[in-house]
Order: sequence, then structure tokens, then C-alpha cells
Amino acid sequence: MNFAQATFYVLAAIAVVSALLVITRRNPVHSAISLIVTLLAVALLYLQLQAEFLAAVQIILYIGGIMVLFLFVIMLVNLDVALRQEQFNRQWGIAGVAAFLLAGELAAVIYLGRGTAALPQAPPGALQPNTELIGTSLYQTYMLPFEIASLLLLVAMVGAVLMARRKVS
Amino acid sequence: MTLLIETLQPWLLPLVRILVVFAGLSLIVAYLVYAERKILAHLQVRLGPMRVGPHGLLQPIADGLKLLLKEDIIPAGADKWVFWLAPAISVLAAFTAFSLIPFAPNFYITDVNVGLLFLIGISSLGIFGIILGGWASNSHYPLLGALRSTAQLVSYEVALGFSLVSALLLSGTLSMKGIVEAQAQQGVWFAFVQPVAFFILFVAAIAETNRNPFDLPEAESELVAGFHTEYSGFRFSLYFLAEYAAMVLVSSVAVTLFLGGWLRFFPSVRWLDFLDYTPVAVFLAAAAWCFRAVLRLPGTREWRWQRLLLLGLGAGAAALAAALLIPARFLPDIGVGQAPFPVLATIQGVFWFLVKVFGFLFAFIWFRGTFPRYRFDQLMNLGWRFMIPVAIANVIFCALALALSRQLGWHLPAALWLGTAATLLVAVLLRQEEG
Amino acid sequence: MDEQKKEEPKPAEAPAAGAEQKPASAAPKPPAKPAGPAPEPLDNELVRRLRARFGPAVGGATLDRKQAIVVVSRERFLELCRYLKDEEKFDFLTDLTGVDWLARRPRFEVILNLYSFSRNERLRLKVPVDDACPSVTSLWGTADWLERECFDMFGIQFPGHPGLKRILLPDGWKGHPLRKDYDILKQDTDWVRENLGIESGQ
Amino acid sequence: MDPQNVTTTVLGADEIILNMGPQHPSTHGVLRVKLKLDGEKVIGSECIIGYLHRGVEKIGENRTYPQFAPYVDRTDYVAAVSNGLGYCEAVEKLLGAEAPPRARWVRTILTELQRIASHLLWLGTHALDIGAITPVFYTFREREEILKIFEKYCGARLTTHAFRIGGLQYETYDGFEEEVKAFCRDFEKKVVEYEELLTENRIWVQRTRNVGILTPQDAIDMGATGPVLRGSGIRWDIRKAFPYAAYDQFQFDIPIGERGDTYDRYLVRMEEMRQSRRIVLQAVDSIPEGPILARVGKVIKPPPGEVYHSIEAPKGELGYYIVSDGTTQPYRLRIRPPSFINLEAFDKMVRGHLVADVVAIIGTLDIVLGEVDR
Repeated sequence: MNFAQATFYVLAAIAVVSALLVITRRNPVHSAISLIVTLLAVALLYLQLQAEFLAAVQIILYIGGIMVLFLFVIMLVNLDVALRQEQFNRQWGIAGVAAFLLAGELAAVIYLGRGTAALPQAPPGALQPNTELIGTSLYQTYMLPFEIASLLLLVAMVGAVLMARRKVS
Repeated sequence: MTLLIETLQPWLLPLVRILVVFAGLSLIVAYLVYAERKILAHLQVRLGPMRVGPHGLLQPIADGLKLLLKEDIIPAGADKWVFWLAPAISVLAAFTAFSLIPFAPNFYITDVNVGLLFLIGISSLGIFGIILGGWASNSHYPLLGALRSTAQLVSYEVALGFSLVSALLLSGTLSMKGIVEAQAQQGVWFAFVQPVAFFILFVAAIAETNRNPFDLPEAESELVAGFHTEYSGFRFSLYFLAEYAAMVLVSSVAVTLFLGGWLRFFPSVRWLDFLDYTPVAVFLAAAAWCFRAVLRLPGTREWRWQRLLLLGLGAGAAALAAALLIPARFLPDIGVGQAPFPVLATIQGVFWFLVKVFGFLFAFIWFRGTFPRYRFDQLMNLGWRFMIPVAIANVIFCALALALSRQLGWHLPAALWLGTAATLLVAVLLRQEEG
Repeated sequence: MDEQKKEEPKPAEAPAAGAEQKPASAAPKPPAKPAGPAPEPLDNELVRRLRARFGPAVGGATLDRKQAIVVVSRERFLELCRYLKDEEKFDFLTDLTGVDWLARRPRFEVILNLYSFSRNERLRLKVPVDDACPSVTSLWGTADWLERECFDMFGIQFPGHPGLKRILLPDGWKGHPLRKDYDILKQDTDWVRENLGIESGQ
Repeated sequence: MDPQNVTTTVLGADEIILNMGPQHPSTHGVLRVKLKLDGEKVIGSECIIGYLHRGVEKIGENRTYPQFAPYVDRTDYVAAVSNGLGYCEAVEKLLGAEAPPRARWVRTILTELQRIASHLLWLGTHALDIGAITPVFYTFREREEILKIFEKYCGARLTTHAFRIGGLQYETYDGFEEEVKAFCRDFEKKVVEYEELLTENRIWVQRTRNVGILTPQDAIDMGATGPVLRGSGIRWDIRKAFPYAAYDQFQFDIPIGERGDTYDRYLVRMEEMRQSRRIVLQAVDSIPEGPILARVGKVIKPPPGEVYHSIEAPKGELGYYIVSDGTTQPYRLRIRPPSFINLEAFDKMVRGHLVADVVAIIGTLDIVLGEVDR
């Protein structure tokens, strides 16, 4: 096991463990912190894959933007009430079974498809100017889907603002 | 032994650089606090720290020691882990970001091709230090302070981001080093062709570092000390350190992006080349000042130590000035090319960089001594209704100017200036609508 | 702590009379100390109007050191105040306080200092009360805290006050310190012991 | 566009009760304010006072008239000279005596200097509350000059006890007139200096304009006096309405505001400092010769009766209501504290504003807790 592999396993373990913490912590702030750690570990994995742009964007958008807003909202709602609520409801058994089945299915697919999905080794240097590559593919190759996606987001945003507005009496 | 050295070889130089940068940074931050106290004091017709060392020069060290030795108090209702973690996040974020700043063409820790994005990303992690610290204290004032700063930082980050974009458009790269090189190549600091972006960056930088007039998160007259009200001793000093490191950081970013980083003033004007010798002149002037002071001190016995100290300082400065002028043939090749004075060439970049950064920092301090504080809603209005629209308009016009110059062959600076004029028009219209 | 004895210095239930702000009759200024200025009856337009309207509710009216004082009975006090505010333009309540005449009946006097911007004139009302005086908070917003202070210091109740509670002293304090039977060295030792953890605040 | 408000309502987050003080940097002493907040918006407030209550009025009933004089210095302790003037004149009125002209002139000069000093202190701290940290040092520099004059005159800087019943405690010192004039000469430029820092400052204007508006009707209803009343546009000043000391001899204007907001009160106080300087200059040029003490006798024993006397203190109407029973001690001594009554308007002014405005409004009321609590 070389250095790169060791790093990968460490980061992967951190990501998984903190992801588990996200759903098991009782205190939402602790969950949020765990989520930040997960996202950070994933960003570092991107970095290891030499996808610097993706890593940077992951940090800026998910951690620097979205998680800050998460925490912001968590602080505004009354935490004491949330703490006293049941964390798991009666459906968690069913959910567990469903999750188990899904995991089995996934494992089977991976097992059956082994070998067929082996990716060719990327030629060194091909990924170098990845910011420009992403730009080209987003704004030229996939222009239409990209614009549709941004339109959707805009609609969602306008809708959220509309719903959040105070009723002016 | 040789094996060890060989394995460490690729690590050695970066490690040394990291150590130098962080040690230097800590010193700069410590003395920034001192400079702030002194400058503010003189703005306010008083003297500032005078007791520890001559003119209070050792005050930062005394302060640091005091903070380190103080009792570490964790409030009873606080969330211990988060309370412990929060200041560490702040400091880490602020310091790590420096690894991406190029202080000189050959003096930086790392240069990534998405350097600027990383820098924004890492520095935005610093918010968590504030928000978690405010929450973990389990008290109203820190919570309100944390909420304020979150809203503030998130809002102003947008304007900040947009102001950076125009520098990116002009340089065509995200690498910090590349941006400076682009400025050298185009022969103009971006501040001169993108004054609006530079201005917005400057204002947003003040807001991002919670400095007056945007220092609401820690407005002492309203929220006692904002998010760090409950912090004391060592943890408090971490926040303090982070705040001042962040000041240095945003100044460095602004200098790199808009003021030509390590470049000296008018780098492309040949007949101003004598400016390259400014570091020498500065050291010589310092030496001269010391010697003159020695002569002016009374010649009695009780001033003996002061005289000796000043003499030593003067001699040191003179020696440094001389060292800068060691000709190339007496030195091994240290990778600066054909410069006649390699040491001078090495120091050059860092010198100019620091001069510009200190210019910024002085402005920060000056503002603090001058302006009252904005109210929260006014701050938000300014951010969302003025700065962000103007920043967006600026990006659009900047891109337009670039397109015009690339497609139609317009003179680039002229096109950019036209864009700036259009942006200013937008700004004026926005202002009028508001008033 | 000299207790007030029989010799009431002053007009309180003194006879009716009148005059007004006019320096005409009253109080010259003999600089010598023993003689000094003395209160004298007051009979002016205002007092006459008041008497005509409120009859026996208006007690004595005096001029003391050129300052007009009218004694009002508790029963029609609020009504009279409203009249003064609305009709006579005494729109400004400068001060409201109390005096404890330990030996008298009624024991307390509530003192109102009114001012009229349009007439540039002051008028002092005195309401002799035993334990309660109608609140004037509905007329002058100022009265809120002033009545609370009066209650705090003298224990006078103000029916009609929106939230009569102590203002300067702690809520749990016992006793009303400006009463004449409250010695200057006295304090609520129980409160001090309980809340401050010390034996005495002296 | 205030994201906080939006989120608060939607999520139905609870109202926060925020307790400001009694230990808080900008409650100017030991004022405690309980704020009910919706986000950062104030929807209700309650002032809790009394932390500095020393029973001054009770003490007054247990001291002889001259013995009590030093106590009044300790009510509004940043304007001790004004307090002393009010008390001494009240007792003089009770006695039927009047201070000789020279004493009245000197009293006027010192009281006006005290008004400037008090307003300077207010200006510095008010600006500090709003975040401008520099003016406070400038204002203290000038206040220091006034305190030096006080110190030379009576030996004390803060709790001066400068006057005594019937006139002055001391004759003026040599060079008094020159020093006062020198101060006035310099002070004209200094006021300009403060105004340069604040009056046109965009942020300052934004922070104070339309903040804490007190309508004229409300101001009268809440019994506001002094600059708070005048800021609301009512031209009323006891120095003009019921002249005392030597004010009827001098010319000065009463500045008023238009909107009754914090900025207007700021302008009013700035102009008041200028007018005070004007009064001082007129007075110092015309101090008459003569005795400084009226014949009031060694033992102050006012005839039975009562008196209410008020003066225009820097904070507003400072009144003394004294009931005498003919003995050497007041039977009842009531101080009408301007700070206390001005503070009552606080709740009215603060509703609907943000937390940041709370400190601006506390500052603009210019309260001194020593006087509020007595």
C-alpha cells in the first residue's frame, strides 16, 4: 500500500464515520459539524484525484455556503425543543430493511459488473487545465442542460422567497 | 544519513518556507496589534503603549504571555467540544490560506492552478470559527454576534467574489502567481483598469474581517464583545490572532490581485529602475537614524545602554544594506537569473509586497479611528442593494470590454475604462433610487 | 430624624384665599433671616374658576414664595386634573412626589407640580391622602415612574396605575424609606442577608 | 431584505429576552434594560433601575441645609456645579435671600462651563456607543481644560461643591477671567473639529437620523426636558422661562430640532455648547465687583414653608422641592431628576428599532445613573 492509497483509505474512513455521526448525533449542531467533516474529506478525495477545481468548488459552495446557512438556521430555531423530540420514529425498522436490501442490490451489481467497468488509466497531464475543461463542457458541450438546471434553481429560489415573504397586511 | 537527506529533499525547501512564512506571519500579526494601538493612539492625541520596552515595543510579547498564562474558563452551560474547537478553526483557516499567497516570484509555499478558488474556500471556513464559537458559548450576546457575522460574511462574500472575477478575466488564470505575472506582462496593475472592482474588494475585505465600520459582530457597545464574549485567555488570543491574520490575508489578496503583488511601482518604466534599490535606501536610512539618535542622546552614564543598543541597531541595519549589495560573483547561484545583486533581487519582491500590504493595513486602522459603526440593516442594504449589483455590473462590463478588445481589436485599457464609466453610472443610478 | 410635631408650618388645611403668580402682594425679599418669606392666601382667577367648578373639592389655596399652591381633595382630584390639563392648559407634569406628615390625618400629601407652556406658569397641587391617591397616568405619561417612585418611597397606592411596583428599591424590599417613621439607619436586614449574603449594608 | 427577519418569522423562532446591563459597556453605568427582541428588532423594553440608589432624599432630611450641599454634587456627578447651583438657589429662595451680583455672575460662568463639560462627556460617549472611537479623546481633552478651571477655583474637579448658600464658596482666583477667555477662544475651533468628525459623516447621519423619534406631544406627555425636549422642536428653556442666576443679563439662543430624532438632539447639544460659550464670554467680560456672599447668617434656618426651584441643568430641568418646618434641617427634600424622567421616554423611543439603536437612544437621552437612582 503506497502513500496515495493510505491517504485514500484514511479520507474515506473519515468521510464514512462522520457521515454516520451526522445521522446519529442528537444535537443538530454536532450533526452539522460532522457533515462539514464529511464534505471536507470528500473535497480532499477530489484533490487526490487531481480535480482541484471540483475540490475548491466543493469547499466554497457546500462548506462555505450551504453549511453556514444550515448552521444559521439551526441557531435560529429553538434547539431545546428539537432535542427533546424523538430522533427515530416507528418506521426505522422498515427503513433499515429497505436500506439493507438496497445495499445488497448495489453490492451485487458491483460484483457482477466487475471488470467491465474498469476505467482506463488517464494519461498524465490530460487533467491539467481542468478548470478550462469544465468551463468548455459546461458552456459549450452541455450548454442546454446547464441552462435548464440554472433555470430550475432560479424557479426554486423565487418560489422560496415568495413563500418566505411576510404577508403584507 | 545521505539516504535520509535524499528522502527529505523534496520536503525540505517547502518545509523551510512554511516555517519562515508562519513565523514571519505570527510576528507581523503581533506587531500589527502594536501598530494598531500606536497609530490609533496618535490619531487620538495620546501615546499608546509606552511601558514595556522602548516605546512599548515589547508590549505584544507581554500581552501574548499574559494571555497564555491566564486561566482557561469554559462557561458552565457551554458545549465544551465545540467551544474548544471553534477558535482553532478560525486560526487554522486564516493561517492555512497564506500557503497560497505568492510573496515574491520565488517565495511562496505552493502555487495551485485553482489557487484563488482555494483561497476563497479556505478563508470561508473561518466563518465556522465564529458561528460555532458564538453558539457554543450558550449566551445571548455571542449568539447574536455569531448570527450577525454569519449574515454579514455570507453577504459580503458574494460582492467579494464578484470583484475577484474581473481580475481573473483580465489575467485568464486562477493561479495567484499567474495573476501577478499577468499584471507584469500587461504592464499595468489591475487596480488602474478595474478601479471599481478594487474598491469593492477593499470594502468587502473590511466587512469580511469585521473591521470598523463593519465591526458589528463584535460591536462592544452593543453586544459586549460579540461572538467571543465568553472567551478568555488562550482561546481568546486565538480569535484575536485569527482576526488580525485575516486582515493581513485580505490585504495580501488585494495586493496580489490588484496591486501587482511583488512588483515594484511602475515595473515597466525603465528610467525608474533606481527604485529597485529602495530596500537598500530604507536600511541605510534606518542606520542613519540610529546613529543620529545616538549623537543626540545625552552622553552620561545612565544612557550608556540606550546608546549601545542604538549603535548595535544602526550597525545591523547598515550591515544588512551592505549585504543586499553583494555582487553576484561572490555568491553561489540561488536561482534569480542574471541579477547583478542576487540578494537584493530576492528581497525585492517581499519588500514591495510588504510595503503594499502595510499600506492596506494602515488604511484599516485609519478607518477604525475615523468612522462610526453601521447598523445591521444598513450594512445589509449596502451589501445587497449596492455592492452586489455594482459588482455584477462591473463583471459584465469588464467581460464586454475584453470581448470588444479581443474580437474587434479595441485598445484594452480604453475599453476597460469605458466599462468602468458604465459601472459608475449604474452605481450612481442605484444611489439615486435609494436616496 | 426630628418628627414633625403639632406646629404645622404650612397651609395644608389652611383657609381659602387666593392670588396668583403675580408678584403683586406676596413675598418681598427682606434679606434678614428671622423674618423671611411666609405663605399667604391666594385668590386669583384660576382659583376662583376652580372653586366655581369643583366647590368644596378645592381646599386651601396659598402663595408661598410667589408659588401658587392649591389643595385638592382626593375624591375629585382626577377630574380636576383633567380640567387643568384640557381647559387650563397645564399640559406638563413637572414632578409628582409625596410628603409624609406623620402626625396629621390624612397622613400623606401627594404633590403635583404642573406647568403650562402657553401661560409659562407653574401650579402646585396637594392631595392629602391616607394610603391611596388616584393615578394620573392616563393624563400625563410622566406620572408612571413618578407614581411608582412615590409608592416605593412612601407606600402610597395609586389605583389606576398600569403597573405599580417598586422602582428604585428591589422588588422584595420591606418598608418605605421616605416615611418619617423609617429611621435613616434602618434597612430590610432580611433582604440584605438573603440576597447579598452579608449582615448589613451599612 | 433583512434575511434574519425573514427566517425568524417563517420558522416561528421564539422571541428573545435580552438583558442589557447592569454591567454593559454602553448603558452608562448601572442601567439595566430588558429587551424583548424579534430577531434584532426591539418589540418591548423595560428599564430596571435603582442599582445606585443611595437614598439622597432621605439623607437630605437628616442633614442641615449646608451639610447637605455636597451631597447634591453626587447625584448628577458629571454636572456637579449645576446641581450645586440649583440647590443653593432653592435654599436661598426658601430663605428669601438672593446672592449678590458678583456671585450670580460667577455662578453663571461656572454653570455654563459645566454645561459644556457635561455635553462634551455626552458627545464622546455617545459617539463611542455608535462606534466612532476617536471623538471621545478629543472631547476629554477640552473637558480637562474646564476641570482644570474648576480645580483652580475650588480644589475639586468632579464633585466641586463650588457654591454655598447665599453666594460663592470662594472668591475667583487671579487670572480666572483670562483662563476662561482662553478656553473659550480655543473651544470655538474645537467644536468645529468635532463637527468635522461627525456632523456630515454619512454613517453618523445614517445611524442617528430617524432613530428614536420623540414627537413634541410625546415629549411633553413624558415630561422630557432639556435637550431632549428641545430636540423635539419645543423652544423651552428655564434660563429663558424663569431666569435665575444672571441669565436675564445675557443674550443667547435656544436651539431646537425639527424631527425629534437622535440627530436633532445631537445638533441641539452641539449648538448649546456654542451658546454656552457665548454666555460665558458675555459674563466674563462683565463680572461686577462686590461681595460674594449674601447675609444669610451662620445658621441656616428657613422659616416654615416650601419652595420649588428649578434650573436648566445640562440634562434638563433639575428641580428642588424643599419643605421647611422652621428647623435647621429640611422636613422634606425632593430632587426632580431630569435623567430619571427623560429615561421614562426610552420605551417609547426604542420600540421598533434594532438592538444597535438601543445604545444610540440610551446615549442620546444623556442619562447619569447617579441622578436616575439618587
